[in-house]
Amino acid sequence: MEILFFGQLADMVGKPSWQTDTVQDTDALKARLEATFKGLQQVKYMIAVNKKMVQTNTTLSCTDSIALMPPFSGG
Amino acid sequence: MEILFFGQLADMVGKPSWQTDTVQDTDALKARLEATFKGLQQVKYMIAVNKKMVQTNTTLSCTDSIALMPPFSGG
Amino acid sequence: MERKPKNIFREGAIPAAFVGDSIAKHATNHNIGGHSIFLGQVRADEIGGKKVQAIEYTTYEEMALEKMHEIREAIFAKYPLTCMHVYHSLGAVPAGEICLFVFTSSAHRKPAIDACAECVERIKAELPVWGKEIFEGEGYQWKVNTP
Amino acid sequence: MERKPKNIFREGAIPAAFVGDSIAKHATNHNIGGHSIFLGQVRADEIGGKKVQAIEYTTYEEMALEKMHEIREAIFAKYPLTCMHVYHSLGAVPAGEICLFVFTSSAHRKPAIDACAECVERIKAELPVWGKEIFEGEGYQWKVNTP
Repeated sequence: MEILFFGQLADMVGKPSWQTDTVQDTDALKARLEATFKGLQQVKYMIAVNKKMVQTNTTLSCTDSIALMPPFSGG
Repeated sequence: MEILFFGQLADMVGKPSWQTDTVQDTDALKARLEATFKGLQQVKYMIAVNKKMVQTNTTLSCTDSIALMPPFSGG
Repeated sequence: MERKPKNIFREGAIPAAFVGDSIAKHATNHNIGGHSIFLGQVRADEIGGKKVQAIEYTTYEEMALEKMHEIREAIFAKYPLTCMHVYHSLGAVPAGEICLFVFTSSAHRKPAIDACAECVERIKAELPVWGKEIFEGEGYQWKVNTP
Repeated sequence: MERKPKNIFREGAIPAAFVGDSIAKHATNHNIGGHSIFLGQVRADEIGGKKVQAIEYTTYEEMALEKMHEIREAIFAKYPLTCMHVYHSLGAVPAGEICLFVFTSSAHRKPAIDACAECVERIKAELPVWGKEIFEGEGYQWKVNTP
């Protein structure tokens, strides 16, 4: 599955997106991301699955579009 | 003294201003106005003395500028 | 020394392009983060089968300018504003045209938004200005402001 | 049938004249009595001795447009509005220029004013947009919105 990174997170991981094997749920995804990109352990980020923010652990399928987002700062 | 009329009050009394002998206070002025222009008995109006609204009976001098105003409807 | 009250009155409608120009003038102020604008527009209300084609505004000018000065000072004292501009039409303003323009600016959005809303309320409630709704064809009625 | 979300994004700054033109277009709507406008302007903040010369905006566009559509529907359901328009810049916007334009209209002033303020708050809190503050000379930092 493909993970999109936005704002300072794309800076931090050094790329706008990252391919990884499908994981079961968002908790597992977080664990994998934070193991791969240690910087993520220190910052606040949110996960969107299919363009909706998820607050609790959410099951993932290989076709989901997943995005990691820092706090918004538009306007 | 000269009394200025604004908005529908000028319509009602048929003129933008009216000269009258100096009266002692705003209560006496109201009585005289309403005796002269009966229509004023039926409508809501406010009195400004020297460009300030007066809410209570106020002593008048012959040099005061006096205005009768209907409710505001600007904007 | 007392500051002379600014004249807020303009003869006829306030052109939309004037609003654009006023905004553009603030591009040189690099401390501004937000602008809030209110525009009053003349509605073609239908009253008893007659349509409003224009509103004709009159004022007690000296009193209105003094009152506006007082409102301006109170709002600057209450909110950290960079700028505040107010324009009100006198004379006839046709339906669809702008008759009131209130424009506030501040470093952050909240003061500009709150000050603009408060200024509009105070103008409607406290400025000695009267609108006469002129009907198509003939006739008129005096406007009454909604609270 | 689902309505296609409107694209709110514009490349670069929003010209002040565009705001004037948008206002002028509403002169044909004779049910409108009040317009409320919010404009976000880029500040030249000084941070650690460095001055912001521009903010560069990026977004997660598909998500932002869906969210904006949701906000628009919620605000139209809550307030009796005639119109609502939102524009947000993407890419670099120099200090002093406009990066956000929110424009609401209604028959009476209150709904337009309240809807505009609420829309601005929701845009700042809920739209996936990020601002990068570009310093004069070199360097940048990621913008943080005040609540």
